[in-house]
Amino acid sequence: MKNKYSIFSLIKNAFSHHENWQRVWRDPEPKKEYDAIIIGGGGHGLATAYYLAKKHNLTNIAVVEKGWIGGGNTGRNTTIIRSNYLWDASAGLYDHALKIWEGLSQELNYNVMFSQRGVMNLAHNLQDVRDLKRRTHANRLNNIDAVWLNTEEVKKFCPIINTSPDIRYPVLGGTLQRRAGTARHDAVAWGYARGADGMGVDIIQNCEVKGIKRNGDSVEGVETTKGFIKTKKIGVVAAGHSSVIANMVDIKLPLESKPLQALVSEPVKPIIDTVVMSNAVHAYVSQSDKGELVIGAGTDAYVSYTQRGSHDVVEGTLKAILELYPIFSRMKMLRQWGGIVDICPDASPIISKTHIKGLYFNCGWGTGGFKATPGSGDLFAHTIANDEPHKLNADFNINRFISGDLVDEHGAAAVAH
Amino acid sequence: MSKNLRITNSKFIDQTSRISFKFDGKTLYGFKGDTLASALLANDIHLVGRSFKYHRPRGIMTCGSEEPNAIVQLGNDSSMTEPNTRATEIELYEGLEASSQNCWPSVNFDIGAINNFFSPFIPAAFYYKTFMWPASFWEKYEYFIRKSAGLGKSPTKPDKDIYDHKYLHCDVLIIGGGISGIIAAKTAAQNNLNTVLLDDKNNLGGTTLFQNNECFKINNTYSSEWLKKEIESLNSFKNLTIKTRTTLAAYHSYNYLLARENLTDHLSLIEKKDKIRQRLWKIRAKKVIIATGAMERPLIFNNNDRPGVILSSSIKKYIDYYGVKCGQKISLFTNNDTTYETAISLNKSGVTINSVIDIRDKSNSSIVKEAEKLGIKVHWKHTVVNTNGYKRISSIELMKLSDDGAGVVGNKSKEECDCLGISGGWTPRVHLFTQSGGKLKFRDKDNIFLPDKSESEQISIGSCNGDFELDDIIKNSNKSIKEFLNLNSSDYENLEINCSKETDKKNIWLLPSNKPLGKTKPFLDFQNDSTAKDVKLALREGFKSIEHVKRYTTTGMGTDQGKLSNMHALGIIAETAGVKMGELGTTTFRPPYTPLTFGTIVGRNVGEFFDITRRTPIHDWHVEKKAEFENVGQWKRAWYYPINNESMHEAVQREAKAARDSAGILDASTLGKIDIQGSDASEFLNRVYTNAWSKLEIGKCRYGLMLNEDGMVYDDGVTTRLDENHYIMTTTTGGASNVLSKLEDYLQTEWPELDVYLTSVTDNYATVSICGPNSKKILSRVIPDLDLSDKEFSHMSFKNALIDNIKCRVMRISFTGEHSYEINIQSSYGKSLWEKCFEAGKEFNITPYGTETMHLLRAEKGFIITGQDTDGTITPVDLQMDWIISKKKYDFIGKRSLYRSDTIREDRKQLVGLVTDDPKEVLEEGAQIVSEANKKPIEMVGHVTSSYFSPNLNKSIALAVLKNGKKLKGQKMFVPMKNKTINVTITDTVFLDKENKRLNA
Amino acid sequence: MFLINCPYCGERDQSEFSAGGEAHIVRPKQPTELSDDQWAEFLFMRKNIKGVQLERWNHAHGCRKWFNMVRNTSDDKIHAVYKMGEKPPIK
Amino acid sequence: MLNYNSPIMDAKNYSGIKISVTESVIKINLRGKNRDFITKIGKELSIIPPTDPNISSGNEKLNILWLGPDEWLLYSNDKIDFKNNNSLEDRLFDQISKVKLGSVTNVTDHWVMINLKGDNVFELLSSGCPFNFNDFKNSKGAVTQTLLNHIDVIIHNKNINDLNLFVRRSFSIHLWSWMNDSARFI
Repeated sequence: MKNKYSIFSLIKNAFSHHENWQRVWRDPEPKKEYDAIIIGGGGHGLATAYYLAKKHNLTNIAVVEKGWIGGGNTGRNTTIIRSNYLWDASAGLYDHALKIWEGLSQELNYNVMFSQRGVMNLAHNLQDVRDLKRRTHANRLNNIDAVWLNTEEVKKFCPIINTSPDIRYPVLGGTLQRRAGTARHDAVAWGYARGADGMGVDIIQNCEVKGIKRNGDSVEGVETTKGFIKTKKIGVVAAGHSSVIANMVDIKLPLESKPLQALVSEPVKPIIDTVVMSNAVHAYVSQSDKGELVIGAGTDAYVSYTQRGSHDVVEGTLKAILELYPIFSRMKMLRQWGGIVDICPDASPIISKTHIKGLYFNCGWGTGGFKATPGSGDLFAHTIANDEPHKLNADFNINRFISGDLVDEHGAAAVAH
Repeated sequence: MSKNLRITNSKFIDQTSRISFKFDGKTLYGFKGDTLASALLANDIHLVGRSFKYHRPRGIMTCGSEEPNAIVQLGNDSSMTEPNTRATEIELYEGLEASSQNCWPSVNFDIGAINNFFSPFIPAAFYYKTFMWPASFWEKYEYFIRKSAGLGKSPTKPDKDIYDHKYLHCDVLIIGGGISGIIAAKTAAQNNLNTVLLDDKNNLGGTTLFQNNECFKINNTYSSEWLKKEIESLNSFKNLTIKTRTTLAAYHSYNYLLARENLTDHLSLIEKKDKIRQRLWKIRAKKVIIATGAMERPLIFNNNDRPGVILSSSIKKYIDYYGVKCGQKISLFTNNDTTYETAISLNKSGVTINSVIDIRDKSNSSIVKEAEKLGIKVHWKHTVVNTNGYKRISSIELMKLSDDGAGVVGNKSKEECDCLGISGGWTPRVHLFTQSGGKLKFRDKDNIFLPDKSESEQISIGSCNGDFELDDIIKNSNKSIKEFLNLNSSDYENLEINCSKETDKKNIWLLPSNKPLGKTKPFLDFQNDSTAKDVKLALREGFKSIEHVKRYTTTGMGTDQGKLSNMHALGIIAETAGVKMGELGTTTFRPPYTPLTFGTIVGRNVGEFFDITRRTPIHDWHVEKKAEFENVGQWKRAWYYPINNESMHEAVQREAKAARDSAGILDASTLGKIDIQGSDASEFLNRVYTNAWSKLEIGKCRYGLMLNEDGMVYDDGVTTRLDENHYIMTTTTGGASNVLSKLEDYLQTEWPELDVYLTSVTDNYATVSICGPNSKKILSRVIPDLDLSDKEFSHMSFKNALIDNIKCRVMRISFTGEHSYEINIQSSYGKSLWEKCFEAGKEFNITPYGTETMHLLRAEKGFIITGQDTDGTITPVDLQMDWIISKKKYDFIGKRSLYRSDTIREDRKQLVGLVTDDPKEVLEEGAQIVSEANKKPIEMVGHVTSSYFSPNLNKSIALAVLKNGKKLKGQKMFVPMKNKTINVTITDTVFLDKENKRLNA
Repeated sequence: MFLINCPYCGERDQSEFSAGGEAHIVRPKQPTELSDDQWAEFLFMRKNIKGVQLERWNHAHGCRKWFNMVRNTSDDKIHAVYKMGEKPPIK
Repeated sequence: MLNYNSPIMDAKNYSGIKISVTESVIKINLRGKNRDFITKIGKELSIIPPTDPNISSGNEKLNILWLGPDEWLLYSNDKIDFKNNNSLEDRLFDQISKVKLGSVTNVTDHWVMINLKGDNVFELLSSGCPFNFNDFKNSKGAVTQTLLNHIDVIIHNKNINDLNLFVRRSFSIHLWSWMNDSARFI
């Protein structure tokens, strides 16, 4: 078990000039065989391992990561956490996650800085209003805290938004989920890694999966850059690279991996103390504890694994930011980057068994996976351990694309008259 | 009292034009050509800011974009102030006001400095390990963390400045106007290539511009003299564009580059007015030559962060270029030759140099000999182990290095000084190269990362390519330029170059001290306060990857993006982890190279130009009539027409009533219109719509429903057969462009065999829709010679007509359920036609109505609006429109999906009507529906898609999608609102005139 | 921003084009004959290749023609473009 | 009586640039795939529609712009009076569409034609257009379809520094005011 982190441990270690801290996780060589292997050392993968060990006593397991843990979308997203989704299935899934977030720092004894500063979604046209109200009503009846704010209330809640009726797409109102907020993305990966490692899970970095060995229609192990590892259960949590793994076993997934970009400004003193999202004009913004404005841009329409997107997407996003926050015009972009997001046709994830025994997929989170990390890990662990989905992820199986029972979270398409 | 440290012989500073400015409220003076930094130094001000975490006093450390410390708030006007600007880059202008950041109450006395005393308890990433108890307290902890974090302050009012964009296409783009960039520019220009040369400074020449040292000569003149002539010669080329004050921000794939040109930041407040502040150049270059030079490295030793500790080459620039002495008793600390150039320059200007502390055992280069000749004292094989002084360095402590360089030996000696120049060697600026996707290689000789291979059409030349000696720079640059541009010769073949060559090299990433590491503060990232200790802590805790160490310690994540700190961080990681730096690799350099103003990225696409506004030909009329407008996609549509300050509700009720009682008129010009011609036009329509088209007679209209391939309703509209092979299709306003490209897609890729041509004519026609019992009378006055009898002109048919000799198409179709006509006329006559109809309708009280009333009227009749009553999850069957799905047709877009196991389910959500028990109670659109009032948890069985108070039925009506709704007609349901539950009854979707009497009235 | 060589108009900036996803997924001629699985295969399932991929692009703001592209999705390098109906050039 | 209304009735002068709207020139969209289409058009108008991309053909009365391998835009140089002239469209429709050679569509009011004249016209375009005009500039008769400040446009190089720009009518006012805003800074 790990030493407990606290203010006292900090003081204690100060006297030895912090030279006696233990490793947050070991750096083991892979064993010959594991009871289960998780492919992908991102937040979802590490969380899956953590809950497999914690709730299902599967401790002889490994997480294999081709790079460094948390280096994919976990470390590249805008850290927005909310659960105000439209459909019952989604609401159940994301609120399950949100409930875990609320106690995660304590559970992991690692401060993931979950900050419930609220997430506000703005409406800019009449169909937006209908869609967001519909969502708010659904949330309320699903016991998810969500309130509708009129334009004045929006202004009151976040005074720096330009709510003038004269702008191109005036703010007609918005929904607010107060329990929603942000967290420190790296800490989530590190905290779960520390927790899992403490229970004996092997976290193996710089270990790329090259192939999956099958015997008939069940899995036997994975070929990696560190050799063959035997196992009967494989959980694939490879986000943008899910299809790459799937292609190893000739499975086609309903996924496209596209570039998603984000950027931060230079750090400034507190200026916006909540998260504001606007789908219609596409501007998401919050401010990190460090003081940087964290801004999410959109995806490009083409498949790419380069972690680079096109400049027009960034320009379009900042255009929208200045439309809603003209005071940010003199702020400066410090850093921009891209991630690879695996997107499902219905904008909902897949947490599912496959027709191959012992092979499970957790993917398709698109642009919104970070918020689900704890819930996704918990439910995927359950699915792997019991070879059966939990009721909360039953609807998110692969077969829905065959039967047509999609969980379409796009909401209304173009407003039409 | 601050003393003047200005010497008089600088050619680059106009000492006749004095400029006054304010720093921290104090009025000071500088000269034209100064930067804020050089002006402050001239006033003997070093302390300019406080560090991010420990709030330690910090001073100016460099003379360029890599500055980590001298970050100031520029201006104090709430709309024009700018946070986190680098004093080393701000050109001085009359009226400039700047202030220190991240300190309170003042930079001289900063409460936050208390953190410095707590520093033992707050090592790297301490915050992950605490603030967890009690859970509910995080919000409070976070409040204080946030308050103490951040650097400058955001403006609080909108920016008044203007920004602009320009596209630029060239044969050769050269980034950097130093000696190699200038050689490249001239060579390219001489060969008639369309050439562009960028430099971020206000003049060309780089550091050679002020290199007046005997040891560096070209053709027997100072290298500076030689270069000046070259620069002058550039003016003669018409095909060469030179942009100074222009920083290359981002290098994207396919040689697409973004550069920021600074147009007014250096001008006085008056001169700035109404000019474009910054312009973003979007450059597409056939070939790119990177000549961005190198950055000097600091040295990492105990307390290396005090104000007065400055990079040695910056001290040289301050004295040689700005004519400013950084101190009066200066010590220099180095591991390489370039510091001796600084020593010689200082010596020439009469500045006292205590000594040069050099970690090397010796050096035999000519420049070192020259320095020693001038009597400059050198401590070979020594290191600085500590510095003293709080707000300004006052002395240094030095000791002899052990032979292996791992420790120090002998006695400590002290040297009084007011400035310490440090130099840890040089780092090529490879940022742009890596941004473009280029891979780096490591050179052990001098521990640098160099450009290796690159995919794109580009080369790096000069010191950004690892050439540091004058002769190598010129010879190698010339060679690679010729190869890159395929040239046989250039002007730079046989130059006579004399320069001092560095003979001895030695590098120690973390210099040893007489104290244990734990008791020292050797800073790596000066802005984020991360030390060598922090990096070692991260490694100890198992953070192996560079990216992990960077994120865990925040090294290199400040506003300078680690320009100074990265190499040493890597060095220390490699050393501690015992791996070769080459194998370790680097962290990725992400764009932009230096922070880029949001306003610049957005350009003039703000306010009016944030997004396109589309207007109908009749728009002005609506404006004159004080209509309220609704945004529909990019269109402005008249929403309703309030008269003598009616509320929206009142206006809509009036309009809706008038339309059914007598006549209403609607501007329907925004509907998408696609002209379809070709011998397979009918077959094409059969494939794209759910219903059958072959049998539609010429002159008749038909409503069509278009699906996605997944079977969900996508778009709808009326299509008219104008001729045997000629149709005109209408689409929804929002769907118009998507429908056209979707149809083009099918034609070009799936059905190329079809002889069909699609042409958008949306903008070609204005569409005036007249409805109501009197519409026929009105139309007969507008087009007297058109036979409007039901026999001649029945519902769902069309006629060509002439109005005042202008061709137009008249359709008798209805979206309101009323007898109504749509007149399509070429847009130029739309407004006139509208007015004509309005005139003709006056005696029938013809009433203009907007989109809101249109919605209401069609809802009374149970007509759907795709996108409102459908949401991409609704099939035609769900809409109870089975009648529109042709059973005969073999196939159409989306057909197969209608027969999947889930889409054939009987209990899907289906479109129904709702009436409230209380007819006055209007449901909220989006409200959810449940089957039992007080059951918990409540299962939601559907939601309200459209809801209005109908003035014609004098009751509230609504459309909804409801689970199994088809079968539930007549049943009660409940709509639970926040504070009440509304009882509703499920009805048919048609509320008014089920028998369609009015259509033919 | 890519520089795309439209087979009809020549080299143009990426902003003039729209991407249409994986190429050579032919719409079944007889959809009604297919099982739900086979239909879903056509409708939703994609190779989503990391590496050289054949994909569809449309010169939406130019000649409005659809065409195919050979592009490496792991470095965005465009190897070739070819017209609809033509065979993909050897990768 | 019906009156003609142009969305923009204006002409503006800036340093080295004059922008003005040319009203009521007839514009017809032509589509066709095979030879017979080309020859038929040639016969009817005594102009051969260009089959090479990005160019135009024409005479003193008419211009035919290449829009794509099977699409062209025909427009007249002179204003015409719509109240007694649709002959050209009807004639072509009968000769082409009726006999299944292709399609003929009147797009006279779909497009608004803006004329740009002066040494700085390309300066103006470069502030919102990703297209590379370096060669286009000097080739009389050149045609391109591209984006100008995110709006689809067709640009016809009539003469050195004398361009006709076509923009869809509903976008024209927006583009017009953007052009005027841009021209201020040239």
